[in-house]
Amino acid sequence: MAANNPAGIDKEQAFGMAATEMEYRVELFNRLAQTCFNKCVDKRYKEAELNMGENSCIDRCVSKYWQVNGMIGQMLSAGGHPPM
Amino acid sequence: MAANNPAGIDKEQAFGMAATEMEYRVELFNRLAQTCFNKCVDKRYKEAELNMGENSCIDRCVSKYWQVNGMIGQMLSAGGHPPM
Amino acid sequence: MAANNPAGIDKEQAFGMAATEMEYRVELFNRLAQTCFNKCVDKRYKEAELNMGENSCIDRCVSKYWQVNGMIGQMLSAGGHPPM
Amino acid sequence: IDHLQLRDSLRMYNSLVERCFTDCVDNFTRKTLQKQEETCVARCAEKYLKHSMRVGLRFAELNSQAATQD
Amino acid sequence: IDHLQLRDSLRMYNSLVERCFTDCVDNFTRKTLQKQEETCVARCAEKYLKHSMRVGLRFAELNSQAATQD
Amino acid sequence: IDHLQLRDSLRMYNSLVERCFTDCVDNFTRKTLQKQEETCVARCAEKYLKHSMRVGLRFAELNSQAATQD
Repeated sequence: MAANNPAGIDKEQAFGMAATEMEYRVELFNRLAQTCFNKCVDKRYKEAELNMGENSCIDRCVSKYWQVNGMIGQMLSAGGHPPM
Repeated sequence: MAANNPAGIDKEQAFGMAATEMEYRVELFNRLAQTCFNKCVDKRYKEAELNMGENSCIDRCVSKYWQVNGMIGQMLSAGGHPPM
Repeated sequence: MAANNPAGIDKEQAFGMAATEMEYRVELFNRLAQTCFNKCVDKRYKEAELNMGENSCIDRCVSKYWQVNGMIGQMLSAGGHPPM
Repeated sequence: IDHLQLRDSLRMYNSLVERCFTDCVDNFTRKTLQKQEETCVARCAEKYLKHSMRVGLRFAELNSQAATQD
Repeated sequence: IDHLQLRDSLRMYNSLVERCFTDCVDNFTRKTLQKQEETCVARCAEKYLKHSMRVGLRFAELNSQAATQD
Repeated sequence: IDHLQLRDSLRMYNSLVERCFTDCVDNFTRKTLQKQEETCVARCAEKYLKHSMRVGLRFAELNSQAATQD
């Protein structure tokens, strides 16, 4: 059936690619969130609010994580490596 | 084809939900097991048996983990948050 | 539709098994790589090369991880346990 | 797609529970949560959610900046 | 569903191997396991399996209690 | 299968980024990477990739030995 309808395959492949891309972003977000929580948040939990120091640490942490992500991405594509 | 048979879609969706639910429980179990192993079991492995202290620690650990799971679930639904 | 074509089911099942097997190997590889990186590589990153000590540590680490994997596999099948 | 989102929510829920349990519960002489453990878990969960929201906002900003540059 | 179960078993198998390797093997001056490392791995695996079974039992009890309350 | 491979590459990419960020970045008084953090990240990524390749080679050898013994 698919053989008679190549467009059908493309759709499925496109869907697969989009799902993979989304999975990648979700994982990037989760790792970033975990890592910045570890680096910035006081684990004694003396209060339920993030204080000012924690908030600005989080902002900078996200920004730096993003830069590291971009930097390594460039290294890999420049080196002619596939992503890994 | 699916458009002519809405019941077919529901079945697939129901299957997808059941798989997601099962995945959730498996992950809950795995995290609970890992966490309680870390909290309760002596890592020097002087013997192959769990001793009495380890066994009762495990039982209490499972019980408390279950309570924390329920407590956070309630917090989230009470706060009008979706699960996250 | 599948009911009229049992061969179709087998193919799908075989594909599912192969995917599961591949997933298992990928995960084995990833855990092994992470673990040996933790055990063998100096995290101060004073240079971009692996030195001789790191390289031979990695080779031995892979070899020992492989043995542990085999040993536990045998224990489980000998004990009549299913893999877990 | 919908149930992918549900799956991701449930994963984050699981990781929130694990994190707050690990950070707040260390005493296994009883089988029910003590008051102070409950307080700790509640604060931890709040903080974690606020943290997630903040990271989500910053992440979205960076994503949309990147999209504009393309 | 069957092969989901197989997948979960294989994942637990992988995590058992990683755990016991990490806890028991720390010497990389040779490329084969030493006797004492083998003993440690064997005990670790036994303990881990017994632990998993116990947790499984307790977990099932709590699940069925929760189901009764609904 | 192709997109399973893509997925695995992206996962390894994510874990490489997390590892090098965690090991190299610890100062959050500024929002851009410092020179020394960049150097550290670059070396870390190189080392990680070389490590992965070496492990991949050894792993393939062991796999093919195992296949021969069957």
